[in-house]
Amino acid sequence: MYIEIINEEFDPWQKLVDYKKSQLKDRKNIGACSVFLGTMRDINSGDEIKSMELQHYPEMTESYLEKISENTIKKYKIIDTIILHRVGLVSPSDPIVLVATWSEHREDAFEATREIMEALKSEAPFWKKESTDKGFRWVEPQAEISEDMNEV
Amino acid sequence: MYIEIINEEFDPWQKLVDYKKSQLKDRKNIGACSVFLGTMRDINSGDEIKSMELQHYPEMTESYLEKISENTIKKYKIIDTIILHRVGLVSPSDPIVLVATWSEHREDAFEATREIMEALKSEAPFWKKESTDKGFRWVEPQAEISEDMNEV
Amino acid sequence: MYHSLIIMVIVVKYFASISDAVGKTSEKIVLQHEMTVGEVWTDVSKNIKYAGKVMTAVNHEYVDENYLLRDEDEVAFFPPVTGG
Amino acid sequence: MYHSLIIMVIVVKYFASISDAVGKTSEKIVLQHEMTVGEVWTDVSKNIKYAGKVMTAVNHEYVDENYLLRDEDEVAFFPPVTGG
Repeated sequence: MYIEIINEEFDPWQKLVDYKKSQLKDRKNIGACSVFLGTMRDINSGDEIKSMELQHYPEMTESYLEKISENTIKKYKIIDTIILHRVGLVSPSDPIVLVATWSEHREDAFEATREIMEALKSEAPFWKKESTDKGFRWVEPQAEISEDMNEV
Repeated sequence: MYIEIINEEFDPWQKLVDYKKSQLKDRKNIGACSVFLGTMRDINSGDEIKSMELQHYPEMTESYLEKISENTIKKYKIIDTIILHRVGLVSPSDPIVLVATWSEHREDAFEATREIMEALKSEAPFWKKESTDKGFRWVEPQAEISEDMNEV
Repeated sequence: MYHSLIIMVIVVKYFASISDAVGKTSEKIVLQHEMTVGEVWTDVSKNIKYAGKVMTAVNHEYVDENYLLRDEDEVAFFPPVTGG
Repeated sequence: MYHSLIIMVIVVKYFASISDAVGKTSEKIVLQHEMTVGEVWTDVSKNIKYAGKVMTAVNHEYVDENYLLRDEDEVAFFPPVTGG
């Protein structure tokens, strides 16, 4: 299990290859790897986005990403997981999030990667502030927040 | 859309990075990339597998992988897809199949990659022959074949 | 009136365990009358031991056993696929 | 009998649009009596304009508005998250 919050542009595939080589080299029971990469689009809600500031709540973010990974490892037959997430000033096409899971069989990896992403989207304390021609704006979440997220 | 049947060991992540750089460089509307990598396990059905021969039906395989990609692109909002599949003599830990899809939003990429893999597993004419201490054996399919696959 | 003489030549391909059972990977077969894919399989498999499922394709498309063959068709018999 | 005097110090953190609305990223608040997270929010937000949803965490765990604060708790108020 590996989690990293990254404050500068990063190469997600190189990170993945390095982790696999250093940590999973001898795991010959791996049959499946499911990866999701989220990158910054240059258009959102119809406006051109020049750049984006990714804010987070450091201590809570780390602990939530660990929790999400652990829950997923408990639920599926997962050999390992990594979550990398960018913070700071992001430009269009930059990688924002990489989630990868390894398992023996494909169903576990598919389900796990997707669940990690959904949990990250609704629970991990990150916030996006976009810079457009009209100025700055905080991004609104797309979907309803999940029920275990309580509000004041 | 890119499809390749590969007769030697290959680096799936390098292939992915190269394709992205050469074909999708200027696609700044990409927000999501979902990747599945299938690798050879060293144990199957309780036996140690020393190596595996991957046979295929060349003309039909290519045409089915194209068909699968096209169907998926029609069904979801997909920017591009690649499918790479190994044939020939494969060793434990070797990559066998790489599927990647790019889309604006994560749901499309997640669904598309999974559907391509499921269709590939049930329709694309590849066969695995394992080499164990007990000799060679053809791998049996795990699940029921889908209904549009007719049998004599 | 003449009774028309039908002579068709098809190519039959075998893969994986079916190829092992038949002992060849492909052959040309001359059909003296119209035949379905299922009838050809009955013919070519009558002296072999093969108990598993058989998938059939003609010209690289899956077809069912009732598919009526035409001259120069490429027929394939193979077990359920196991790629990926 | 004495009426016990409760004095608790909590740290409050604000993020994203809520931090913009409050005009600060964190502050220490002294509580003279027991308070829930919801009561603290009512207090700190009484002079600001913020119409959106508010998420609350105490010591890096999500809690609901009825969570009763203890000395040295770290409270956070933030809008729904938008990472990934």
